Amino acid sequence: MIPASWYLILSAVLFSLGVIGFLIKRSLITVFMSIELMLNAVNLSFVTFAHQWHSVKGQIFVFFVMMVAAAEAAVGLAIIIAIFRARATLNVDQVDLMKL
Amino acid sequence: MHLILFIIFAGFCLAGAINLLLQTHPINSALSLIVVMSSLAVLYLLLGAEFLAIAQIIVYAGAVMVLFTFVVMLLNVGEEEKTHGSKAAKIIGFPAIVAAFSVLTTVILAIQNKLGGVKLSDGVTPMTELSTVLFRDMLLPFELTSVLILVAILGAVALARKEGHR
Amino acid sequence: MSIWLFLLFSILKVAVVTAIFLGGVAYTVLLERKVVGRIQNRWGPSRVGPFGLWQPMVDGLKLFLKEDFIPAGVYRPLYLTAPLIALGCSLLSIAVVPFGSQDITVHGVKVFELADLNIGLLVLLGVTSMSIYGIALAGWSSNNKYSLLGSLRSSAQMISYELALGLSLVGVVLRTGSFSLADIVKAQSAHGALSWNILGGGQIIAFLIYITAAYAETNRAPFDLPEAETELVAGYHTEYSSMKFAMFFMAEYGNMITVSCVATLLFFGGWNSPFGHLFPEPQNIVIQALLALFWFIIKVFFFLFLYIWVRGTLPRFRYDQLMGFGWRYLLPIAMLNIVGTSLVLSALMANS
Amino acid sequence: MDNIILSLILVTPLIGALLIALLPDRRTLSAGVALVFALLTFAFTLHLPAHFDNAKLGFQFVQDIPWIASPNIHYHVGVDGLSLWLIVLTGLLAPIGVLASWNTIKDRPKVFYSLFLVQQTAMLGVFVSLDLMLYYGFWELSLLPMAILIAMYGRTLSENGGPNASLRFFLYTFIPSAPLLVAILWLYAKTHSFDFVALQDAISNGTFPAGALLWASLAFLIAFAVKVPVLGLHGWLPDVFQEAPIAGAMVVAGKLGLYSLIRFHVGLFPQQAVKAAPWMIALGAIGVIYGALQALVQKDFWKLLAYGTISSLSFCTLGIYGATLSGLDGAVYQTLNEGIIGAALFVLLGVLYDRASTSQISQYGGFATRTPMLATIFVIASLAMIGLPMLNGFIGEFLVLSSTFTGTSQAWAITATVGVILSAAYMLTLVQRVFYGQQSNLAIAHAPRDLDLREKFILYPLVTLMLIMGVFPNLFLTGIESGLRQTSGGLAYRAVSLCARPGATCGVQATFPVRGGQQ
Amino acid sequence: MNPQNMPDLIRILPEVVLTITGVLIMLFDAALPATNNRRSLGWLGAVGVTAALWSSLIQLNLPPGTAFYRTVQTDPFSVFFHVLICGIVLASILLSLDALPANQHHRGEYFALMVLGAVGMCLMTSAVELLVVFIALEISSISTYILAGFRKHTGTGPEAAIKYFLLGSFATGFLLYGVALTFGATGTTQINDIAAHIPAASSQLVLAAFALLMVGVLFKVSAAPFHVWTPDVYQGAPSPVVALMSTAPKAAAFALLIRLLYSSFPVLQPVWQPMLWIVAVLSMTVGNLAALRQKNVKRMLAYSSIAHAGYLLAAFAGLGINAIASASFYVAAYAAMNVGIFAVLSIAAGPDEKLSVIEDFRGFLFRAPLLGTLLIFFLASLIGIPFTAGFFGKFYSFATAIHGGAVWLGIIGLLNSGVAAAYYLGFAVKVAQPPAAGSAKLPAPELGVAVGLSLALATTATLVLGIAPTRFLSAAQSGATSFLPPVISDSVKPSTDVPDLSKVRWVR
Repeated sequence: MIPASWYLILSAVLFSLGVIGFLIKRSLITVFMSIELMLNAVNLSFVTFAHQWHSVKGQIFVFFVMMVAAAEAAVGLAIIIAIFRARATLNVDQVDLMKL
Repeated sequence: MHLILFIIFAGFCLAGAINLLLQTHPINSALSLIVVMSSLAVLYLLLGAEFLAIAQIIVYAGAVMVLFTFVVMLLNVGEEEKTHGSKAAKIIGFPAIVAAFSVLTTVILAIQNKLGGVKLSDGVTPMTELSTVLFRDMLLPFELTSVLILVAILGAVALARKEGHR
Repeated sequence: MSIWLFLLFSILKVAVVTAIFLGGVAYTVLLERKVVGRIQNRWGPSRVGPFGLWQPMVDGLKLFLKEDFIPAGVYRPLYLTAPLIALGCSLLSIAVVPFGSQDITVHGVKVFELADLNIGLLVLLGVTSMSIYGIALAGWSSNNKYSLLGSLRSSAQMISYELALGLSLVGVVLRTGSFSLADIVKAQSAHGALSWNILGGGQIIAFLIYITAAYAETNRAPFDLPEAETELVAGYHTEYSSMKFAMFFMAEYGNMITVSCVATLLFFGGWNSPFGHLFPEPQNIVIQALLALFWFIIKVFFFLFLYIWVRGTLPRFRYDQLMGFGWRYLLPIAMLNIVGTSLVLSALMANS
Repeated sequence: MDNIILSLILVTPLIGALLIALLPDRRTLSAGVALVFALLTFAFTLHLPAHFDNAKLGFQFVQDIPWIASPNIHYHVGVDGLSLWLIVLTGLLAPIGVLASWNTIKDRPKVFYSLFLVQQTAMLGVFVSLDLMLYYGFWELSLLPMAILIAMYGRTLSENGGPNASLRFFLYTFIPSAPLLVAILWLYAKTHSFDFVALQDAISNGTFPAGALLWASLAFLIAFAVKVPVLGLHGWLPDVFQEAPIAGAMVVAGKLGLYSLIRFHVGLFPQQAVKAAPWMIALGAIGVIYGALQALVQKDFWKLLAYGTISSLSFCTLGIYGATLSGLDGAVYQTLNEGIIGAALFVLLGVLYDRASTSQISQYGGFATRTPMLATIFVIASLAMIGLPMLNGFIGEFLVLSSTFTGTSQAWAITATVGVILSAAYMLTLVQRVFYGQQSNLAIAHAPRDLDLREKFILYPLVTLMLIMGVFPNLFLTGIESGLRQTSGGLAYRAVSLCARPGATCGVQATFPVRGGQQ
Repeated sequence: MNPQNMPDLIRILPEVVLTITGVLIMLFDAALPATNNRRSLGWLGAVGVTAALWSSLIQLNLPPGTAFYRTVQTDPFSVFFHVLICGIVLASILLSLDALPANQHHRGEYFALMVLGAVGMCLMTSAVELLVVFIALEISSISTYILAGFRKHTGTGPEAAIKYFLLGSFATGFLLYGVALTFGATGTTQINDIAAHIPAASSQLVLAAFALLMVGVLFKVSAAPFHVWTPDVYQGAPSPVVALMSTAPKAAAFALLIRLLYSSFPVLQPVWQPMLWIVAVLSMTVGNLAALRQKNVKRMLAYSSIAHAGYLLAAFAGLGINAIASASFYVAAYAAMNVGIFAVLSIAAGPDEKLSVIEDFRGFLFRAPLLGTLLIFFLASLIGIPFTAGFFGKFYSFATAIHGGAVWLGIIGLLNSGVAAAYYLGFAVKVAQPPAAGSAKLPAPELGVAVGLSLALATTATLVLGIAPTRFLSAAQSGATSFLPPVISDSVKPSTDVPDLSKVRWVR
């Protein structure tokens, strides 16, 4: 038996790594991957909690998150393709026609 | 047994995630992410979520990430250029992440005893229970997903399609 | 039962199944060459051994001994991993396939199945979806435009047809109420061929969709665009030679066998005899097992033959036709099939 | 009639504005419609003095309709002696403004006249509102049309003069109104009422903590002081005078702010007003001098007029915070004067500007020979501004100065009196340099016309009014005084201030009702 | 199925109508010949949205209650937001009918996305199950991501889309983590049930969950410090889309925020009230100061929308249901004027958005008197000039805050609106300034029927909300009463004291 908190900490670590990836990665597509990593980390939390509460709801949530992630991926990649067509680059720092 | 499996696959997860950050070529990052996702699937199995484990493989590793690699290949995205990123993001971002992470970890460790443990013998969530909740209690979100996917398809077509021919 | 015994049996089973499976792959190749030869009014391989039976061995030896050439400019790590992924997935998927009745056990270990999962069908789908990577990465890492085009085509094609494939299985699952392959077979055992899913289960449309989609999934004719010689040299494995090429080759034929097995299990009653209980069941458990294996192999053989037959007779699709067919016809029909099946099932349930 | 007359006054210009907006964009048409509606409004405002009962206590012509239940906002309007003449004045200035703009507004007259009429409604609304929210609404509403008018019809040729003046005007007034709103909301939070009378009650009953009340009163004070403008907060005025179209400029300063000071600062917060009074008196007295001195050195006559206005408005401040009844009377009277004289001077200078296309005083000279009528009226208006007896300016200034001298502070009164002398200096210098002396090149080159019919039509009534107000001040003062005594809290304020002074009797409170209210 | 014996479908009738409309649009889109200009689809969408609006009014006749196994709840609150969102979408569709460029690709998809996005937005306001909230949020977000990128031939269009998309998904990650922790702490994701379980839960976990949820939600409403996406997205997206996405998804997100705060985490009020205090002050200050420096009109309005989020959040410093009512009212007021101003901008700038900088609008009033007047009118409303929606919204919000004791918040807020007046008025003045002497005469923009309708809708709403807000106010207030205790929980009586939290008092 291992404590459920290990799973949760793993999830937190993965989530943080995802956030770090979001900040340091310089290619739009890897930035997007970092977001997927974050979602996966959250899913792990959900499953752990579902296990802990003996409730199926957590698992159902994960299932829906997957669906949403799939939909998001379709749209996100479509946008990435569009931007590549318009700008011929995926570098975050070069996609800056509008400066903050 | 459980401990060994957990350590192995958690290790894979972490290694994959870190590798995702370190790799400069998108395709390598994508493959690292696939490793993370597949290892997560195993962890789900350990937690008794059999259906989710396989759904994770089918949906994430098998569909979403294929899409990613597909796009990387289609656009022939090269190595990431090492440009200086936004300084502000780093200066504010990293301490924030570290702080948030430590807070989360403290919280989790603080409630460790409440949470209990995970055993291999805990059993697997039966599919029937899963489907009861999914198709009865969660009927509305389930139906709603169809709208979501419809929107996504519409959008993907509208954005990715080259103009000039309808 | 001790865990060690379980491990021992499992390793044994894996070894046997892998050996048989690889042998099956080798002889499927021979079968194909022979049958296609006949279709094209020629002999096929006939020189090595009686009826050319040693031909696969010789082929294997040749591939093994050829120079393992790695072109310059390939992305090595992925170039090397890709064939492994392809073959690995192909071998993995056979693990959940039961070849015979579950009731036959030795020391509590089921003889005819490597892994008994109650979501076996989903695992199959999962492995299938992972197998795309082998091809996709192979094409991309080869740094060759034909390879890349082949692999792009292949990924797109596999994603597109995977949907129809998955949906075609839903009818069967609905009827059985389980994802376990063994359960699915059991549900078809009542009245012989009449209760098979393809007939009594009313899943003939699902079967047709399945078989079409499966051909596309395995990149076989008439959907073999990813490796269309006339357009793309050899598609994704243009740059591969020797054993690495052989791995792709083995993966493809391995997939064919798996697909045939699954078709047998899902639609043709698995190891059940088509005559049901017309004839009395033999009492001897060994004979029983062998009989089941016989029926199973016969059916799988039939599907392999069908594969080859189709390849020998049908022309190749054009790429847009391929995609159009998948999305515009196959997918909606598969959905209608699900709707129809569930309506009928609920009506039946309401009556009983 | 009596109970809807105020609504009628408010709605008439608005209807006019709408009508103009719907009609085609033609100069005479728009201006004509605007004139008709302005005159109509003026006619309605005349109803008020005709039926106003000087003897009656409290607000008259009251209309009180619940508007929004929560927060508790009422459409509550009413008039007392304080606001009575201000309303009439506003009504009078509207047709004059329209006439004054008749020829000068050529581009998009539709926008101009509709905004002008909306502005008219807003100003009238400020004078009649008895619900603080309603009041605040009109107060803010009066800003935007004016700002837009200044931006659209900036008079100088400089590229961004109009827009800059407009922005400055708006921000100067708008930003202080933020604390004002907070103060109003704070009052509301405690009492659940925006009603002027109810709040006056609540404040005098000590519902509020004194410390916070001081801050609230300060918020009121600053918001109004900017609008007057009191010295130190006058930064927007010269620019606006220089840029605003004449019809706008003549109404922008003075009466709104001064009225609000009396009604809502002094009236609501008598005790706090007493605390502020020394400062305000000082500012007022110094303002008189400062404005006059500034006016003396201006080269541009719009700016001269601006500083002159600051100077004469400072009299009003002085009068209000001098805390004597006659001082308040004088302040209100001076406010009316300022409206009339300022309007007249604006029109006159506008005529000059129209003839010679420059506002540099040095360019003028010897205009009197060519434009005798213009010169005459200009001199009369200037004398009124200076405060010559028999003209209206005298009454106001005299009341303020005398009451300050006797009731408040002799030193400040003397300071202010110096300002009066200075005002004579700058006004007469202006007259001298523009109309007399050697004929300038300008006068020769442009051969300026004398006043035409339209201009006479504008100016004669104003001059007449200056004379009437100078000769028969009681015609107006009775009403004003009754208003101040009875309703606006002015007396409560005076009572407080008297009590605050050592050795004073506090008996006044017993003689008059300390605060007004609907009996 | 549910206690009132009401067919569950009626409870989601507007969403059903919207979905059907969206699907119909797509079907007709496929059926129409390629050369068709597809205006009919827009009209179809408009009719569908109107029907949805009407059908959500029908829900008022129902007793408040839940449906679909307690995943949606219709009450006056949800109806208020349904009507609001449908109104916004209606105006945006009408606007798009005339403002889309003639060569716009995928018109059918465009309208379908607007209508289907509305499904998500509407459902967000009535969902009481975090799962439904999540999916509805994704529907609304994804459709707006796509719409933001519709000018894909320009460089900025896809850039806006990708920035919106990445940052939006990033925020969704946080929101989801918050949901996960909430689930972990309480064992439920039913919004109304959470409150009852909080006392038994670990307070640290609840706090962490709440913080993460807030990050996600505040991101969606573009409150500082989670606002960085707003300017770029507004600038790059087509103006008609900005009209939609600056208002409708925000309205939905605010509805969600209100539900979370008052249904799920009322116990944490001592925590969230000061937190929102800070966020409100930060939002308005950052938004206004940044807006002052902008030259691009859409960027300026983007920053101003951040500031407006701040004004709105100020309402939460107020007490009880008044805070909800004033926040709801502010959302409506902001929606009315912002849709209006973007409607004017998109017509003024034309389909190619030629006029982008404030300087470009010089003399616009002289060029197009009606549009110019409307532009100034909406700007006046944004400033908060009385007798416009903006004034009353701001007034009500700050009145509530001050009533709740947050006098400083009121002062800061109103001073901020003074600062804001500077740039709004700067723009208005530019519009009113006579055109430069040598400037080329641009033709006056044309005003179509559809856009006229949309402008009329926005103008009327802005005026009515400013002059006769009583009806809307009482609607908002009756919506707010949905949060009175009996509805909050029907299973377990919520206890209101969490010992270690109630002591927390930061700023007041």
